[in-house]
Amino acid sequence: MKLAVYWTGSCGGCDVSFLELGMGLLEVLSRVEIVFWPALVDAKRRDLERLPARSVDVTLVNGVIRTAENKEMVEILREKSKFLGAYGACAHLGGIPALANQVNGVTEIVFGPGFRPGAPLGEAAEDAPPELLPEALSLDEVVPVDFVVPGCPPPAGLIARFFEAAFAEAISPGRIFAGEKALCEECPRTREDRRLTRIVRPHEVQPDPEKCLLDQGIICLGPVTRAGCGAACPKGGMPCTGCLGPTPKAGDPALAMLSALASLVRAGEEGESAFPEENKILDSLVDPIGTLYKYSFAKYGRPLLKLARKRQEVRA
Amino acid sequence: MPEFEPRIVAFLCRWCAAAGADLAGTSRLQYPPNAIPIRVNCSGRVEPQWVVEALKAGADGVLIGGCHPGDCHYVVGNYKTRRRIYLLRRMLAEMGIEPERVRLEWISATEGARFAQVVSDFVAELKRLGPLHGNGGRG
Amino acid sequence: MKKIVIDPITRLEGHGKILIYLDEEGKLRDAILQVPELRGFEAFCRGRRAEEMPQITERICGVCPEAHHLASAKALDAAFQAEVPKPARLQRELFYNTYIFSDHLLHLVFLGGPDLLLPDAEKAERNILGVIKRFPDLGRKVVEVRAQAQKILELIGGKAIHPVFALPGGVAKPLSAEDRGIILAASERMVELGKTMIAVFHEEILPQPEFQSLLLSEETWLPTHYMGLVDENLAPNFYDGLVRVVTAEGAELFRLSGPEALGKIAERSEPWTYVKFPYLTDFGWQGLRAGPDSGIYRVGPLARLNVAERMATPLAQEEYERFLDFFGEKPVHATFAYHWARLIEMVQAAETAAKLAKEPELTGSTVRGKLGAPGEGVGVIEAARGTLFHHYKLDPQGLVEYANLIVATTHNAPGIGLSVKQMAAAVVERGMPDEHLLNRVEMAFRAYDPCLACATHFLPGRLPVAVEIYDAEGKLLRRVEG
Amino acid sequence: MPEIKPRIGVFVCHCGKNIAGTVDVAKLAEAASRFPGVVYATHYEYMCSDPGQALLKRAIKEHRLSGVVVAACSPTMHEETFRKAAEEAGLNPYLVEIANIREQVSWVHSGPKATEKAVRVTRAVVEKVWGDRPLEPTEIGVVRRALVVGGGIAGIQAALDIANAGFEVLLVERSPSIGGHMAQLSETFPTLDCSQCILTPKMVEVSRHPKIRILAYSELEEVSGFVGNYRVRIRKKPTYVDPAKCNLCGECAKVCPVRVPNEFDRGLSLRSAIYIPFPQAIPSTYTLDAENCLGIVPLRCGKCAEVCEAKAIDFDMQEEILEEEVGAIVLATGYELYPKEAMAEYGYGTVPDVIDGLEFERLLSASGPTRGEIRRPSDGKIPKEVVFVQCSGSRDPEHHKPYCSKICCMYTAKHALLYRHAVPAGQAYVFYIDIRAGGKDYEEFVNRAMEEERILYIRGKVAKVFREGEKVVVWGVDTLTGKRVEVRADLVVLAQAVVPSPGTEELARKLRVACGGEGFLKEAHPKLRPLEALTAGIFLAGAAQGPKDIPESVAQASGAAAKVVALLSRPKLEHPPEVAEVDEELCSGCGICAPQCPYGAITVDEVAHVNEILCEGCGTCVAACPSGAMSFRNVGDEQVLRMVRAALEVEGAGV
Repeated sequence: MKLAVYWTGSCGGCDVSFLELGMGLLEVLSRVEIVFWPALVDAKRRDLERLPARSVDVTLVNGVIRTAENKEMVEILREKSKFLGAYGACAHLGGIPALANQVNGVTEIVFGPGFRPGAPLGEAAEDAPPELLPEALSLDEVVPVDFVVPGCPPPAGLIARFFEAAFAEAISPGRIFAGEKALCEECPRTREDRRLTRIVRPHEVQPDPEKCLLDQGIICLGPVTRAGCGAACPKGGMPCTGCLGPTPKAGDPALAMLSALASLVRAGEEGESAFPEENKILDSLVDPIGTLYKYSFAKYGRPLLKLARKRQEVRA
Repeated sequence: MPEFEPRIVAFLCRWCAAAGADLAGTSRLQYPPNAIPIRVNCSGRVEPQWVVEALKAGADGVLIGGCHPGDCHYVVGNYKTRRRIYLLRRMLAEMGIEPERVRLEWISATEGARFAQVVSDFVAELKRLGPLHGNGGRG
Repeated sequence: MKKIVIDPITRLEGHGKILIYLDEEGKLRDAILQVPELRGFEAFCRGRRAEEMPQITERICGVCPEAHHLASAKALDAAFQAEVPKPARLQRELFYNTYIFSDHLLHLVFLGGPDLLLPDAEKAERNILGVIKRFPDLGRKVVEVRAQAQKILELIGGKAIHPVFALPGGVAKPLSAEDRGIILAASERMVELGKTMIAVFHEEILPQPEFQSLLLSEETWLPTHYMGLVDENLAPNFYDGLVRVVTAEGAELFRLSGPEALGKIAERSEPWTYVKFPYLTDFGWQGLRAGPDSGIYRVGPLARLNVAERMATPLAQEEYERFLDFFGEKPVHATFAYHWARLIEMVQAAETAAKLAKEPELTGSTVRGKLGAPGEGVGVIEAARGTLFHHYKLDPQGLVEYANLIVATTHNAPGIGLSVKQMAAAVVERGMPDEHLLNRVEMAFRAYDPCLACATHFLPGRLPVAVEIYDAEGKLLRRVEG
Repeated sequence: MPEIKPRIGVFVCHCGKNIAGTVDVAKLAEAASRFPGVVYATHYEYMCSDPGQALLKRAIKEHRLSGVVVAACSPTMHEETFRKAAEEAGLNPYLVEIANIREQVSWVHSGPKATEKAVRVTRAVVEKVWGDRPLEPTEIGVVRRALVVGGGIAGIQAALDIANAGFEVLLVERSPSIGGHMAQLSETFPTLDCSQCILTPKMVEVSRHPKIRILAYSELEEVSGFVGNYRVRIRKKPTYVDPAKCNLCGECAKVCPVRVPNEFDRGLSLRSAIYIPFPQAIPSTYTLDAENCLGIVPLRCGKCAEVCEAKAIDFDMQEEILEEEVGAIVLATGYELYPKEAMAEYGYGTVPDVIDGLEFERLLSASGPTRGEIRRPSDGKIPKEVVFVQCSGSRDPEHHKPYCSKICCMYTAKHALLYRHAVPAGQAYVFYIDIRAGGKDYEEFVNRAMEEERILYIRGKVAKVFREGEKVVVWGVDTLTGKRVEVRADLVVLAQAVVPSPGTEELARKLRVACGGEGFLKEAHPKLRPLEALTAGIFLAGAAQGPKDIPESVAQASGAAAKVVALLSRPKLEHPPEVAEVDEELCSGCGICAPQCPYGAITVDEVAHVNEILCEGCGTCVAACPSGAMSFRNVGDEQVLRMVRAALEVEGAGV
């Protein structure tokens, strides 16, 4: 199987994640021909461009689409590949770097007003570093994506699941290599009192090791996030923050969870007299965007943000 | 350019707000035609995603009509909605969208006049805010 | 005129592009390393929940997330004026030394290693697969032990890559006795592998004339200052200590706490790259060049061994002495000595981990310190690639108001650029460069194990930034002070 | 949505000029004919008329319509009409929807904008029908028996009404006899007829009724199931006396060496361990109370058995657990009086001659401990001066109960009058906050009392009651004159607040029925559904739901009974199919849905389950479900979003 792996705006964790296969990696490496994988083998953009169209069986792209160059590269890869998949939360949903979409003009903030990337002194303009795109995008906003291996980074179990399917040439289009059910399915914590009488932050309490974190007032995105990691974070004493992405029918995971959380606040003891108390609890959910859209802002939050931007322009 | 006519989607509880709207009809109260009503069993059925989808799909504002506190036909549905909309409005504000564009109103079956008033006020407010879609609210 | 482009630079974490400019006679006019990536972490860290920072900032780099995770936690400890209870501190240190081991191992075998173990292999062979082909037993052992090291990271961190356990004032949960059992066994395997790697190094790598020339040749000798954390005995400490800087001549310039040291660094930026160039304010910006009077300094394994007077553990100390004997100078300016230094550190990390795994209080149940009101804090730590600073200001709600990060590869950016240029010059000397020789240029580069993912999180901090914008003729249009 | 291309028909009603006068119906029909999924669109003068419905049916057949939208008046008017018509034409009624273009368009708007809105509204409803699936109402059988919990007047009335309608009734009573508090009363206001005299015949009727089975000395253990199909476990304590054999000779009680306070007389008299609560008790038999008996195993005494000629006493009698199935449950567990302990400031519990209303009833009762003579507990003297204190523990949010106990004004007036009859020379004082005498002939009754010159009504609160020698001193303030008042009385009668009978909350938990803040059983809707609990098939009667007097309790009991009868008479329970449903392939069992449901319709194990009979279809759980595993039949998210987009589409206007 001819395999290509490429990173766009990435942290490299996705590339390292393959090593989590342990001995399994050797098995995998023995069965694939790596035609392009900057993190692992010496093959340059030129080598890639030389390849005939659709000559790569499977390409995995990790990272957010952040620069014009990212866009060019994935377009080339799309053309060269039979199957192209989003690998990891950034390519799948935009990931954490896509929270930058909340900020206008990143380079300007970085290097000061008036900064434009340019070529080295006296050299050709083409040698300038690539322009940033106005927004950080998930892979499927730029090229058609055949499948997804989700996670930040993808857990070994899911990577293995993917390679099995790939070797069996059984990658069904649109498949997401993770559970169809929510994380709670595989979470060992026990759920009893399904209502929020308070919202607390992980550093403010040391949660009971047995009980559901949500029941203890800690915002956990498990109920809206796909299973597949074995509930690693809840087992580690920390809430799920949604890196495997929303369950098939959840829609916008942030809004779905927002609805669930608001519904749970003091459920069962409502009444007009309880409104102020309810609001206080809801107000203690700080940074709703960073909390609920942590990985999915590019894919789900962006359309609304676009409207907001337009509004700002109109008003300006 | 003609005056901006805001577009509104109105999710109405069948037991109160929708009945109130009917009463406004039987009482022949005139109010602006900007709101397209969608009847639901209970305001508790309304999902934040519906509201956001409506805004994305071209609405300049979304109205949710539910029963007065204590009068919910299903006892507590309107309380859940109140909290969802409260939190949603905070989220919209953080995104830079005026929370005033999403309105939750208690309208009983007997409040035909109030229904007409609510719609008129909302239309006026949205005209003040201007189009959400920067193009006369069309698209 | 002619231009050579190497794009992308492979086998390093993140993006890089090397541009080599030749004049009409084909002599080197200039060679630059360009970093074409930018994500802008400090921008969107603003407004986030403080306790999320260890998890957000670690996404800067998936190779050294542990470093960002804990540097961030340390910054938060300071920002909340929190005492970290002993069991929590032990968890963090054990976790951290395991990471240093695992990360160095990754580089020695998977990323930079192929250069050393297969110096003359063909392009297609010059990678981990080639290494495994040539050294099957070692390959397997490495994969095995690394898996066990990752298991330690997972048991303590919740996840091996992008851990979730560190919180202001402590860690998420106590460590169980059975977990300690697993960790103890694994850490001993790590020490063994350390010994094996030393043997391999002395049998397979060091004797190669090719490598000797790389170690000792002019073109890889770069005299700069060095920075690193040291403990009270002036031995390298990865998790904690004082920031020590020694000059190119080997004199101590300063030994300061994180916040104080931060005040001694300024950053310079150029329009042709998304990485900034830090320098020591004591010397000021003397242009992109090395030398005792330049402000440019280096960090990372070699730097740490140069600022240290001894290693913290026996096996490492032994090898450290052999290392110094070989070069007969200190500081060691040979860029390729980074590899050797990495090996020595890897052994110290393994030995330290094995020691910590035996600490009785490791499984203690008090893992959260009392938190004060949120304020400002600096956290400094030695990432595998060098000194890493996290600096936050929090608002009263405990949301991030301001965040600035100076990461290892950023400190090294000037050094890397210079090494690349040196090597390019040498390569060009020997006539038209072919793939093989070009790889030499990259090798210079990879010696630093640069993590450009790390380097490209950029946003300005309090540190002064100077940007110069030139027109086509190279006339300075304007200068912006950030 | 559905794979097969829909064939939707749109029928625009003119409603005479009501719609056509404002909305351009021809244009609307024409625009509708171009909507995606629409194969037929027309307009007609009166769709609801017979020819209109005929037109609808014909079109359904001719055009093989898979869905129908009638653009007309409010669905509350004719949705049923058109759904029936469609059904007759062979189209599933749940594929018919109304677009309300009269009340919400033509009557409230004018000009072309009205037509545009009508188009958008209709367009949206077409999208809904596109997504609609054919549905069948859920059906389930009914167990034709009822359980009544509580044998007071409310329970008795409910049991009789249900039984007389021909349904079996289980009547469960905690104490050895039915009758409840009413059996303890002397006379009843405002008519002053004897309580026993009107109650006893009913009690007898119950005992004789072939359809009623009395389970006295029994308690409800456990309840499972749901409306029409409840399973109940009832624990029947042993009485050690066989009612069939017992001839009420009473010899056993005479020889019994034990003496304990008599509950029926509120402790104003003593009884033996084997006893009959009161002569007219039903079931009419003695009961051996094992707690106070010297001992059954091993037998310590056995005197009663020796003297019992009927051989009715059986020491080997065992506790029974009965498993029964019922279709409906009536809760009539009644009230109790606010306990002594809570009223220290009035000396209640410490001063023997401070008693509550029910104790005074027993003193008044001809069958009571004093044979109807009013003698005070401490020394049996006839009290010359009696103080009655109203609102004792009621209407006092700071210290006691915030609510009005409702019956006290009336029974206090009754007490004062009856006292005056019994003790012509006596003087009665009544402390009151104000008089609440809403009810037929009530005001007149209270006035009678107030006009009595030897009944002194003092408007004000009592501050303190304490003993001084033989007297009970009452300090109070007359708020009309502002003067402090001191009465040196012989007896003080407190009109104690009415509270739910002990164990009400526990029972409510077993039945998944809500209790209000003060522990009274909560009705489904304070105005519209006062006779039912939120849990379907469970009904409320009497003071368990809130303070009530006899006529109100009886009225509510009959009302609840009528509802039970209506429920049990249905051949099958039909439940509208538009309810929530779970996609078990997607549900992770996170359980966020369950607490959203006020009807307890959702249970969660590995996945959530919705009981279609209990679900009332509000959809709150659907909106709360984060994973999207919970959905709502014919109001799916995708459906609604399509409606929204269609309603907003520019071309949607078509004008």
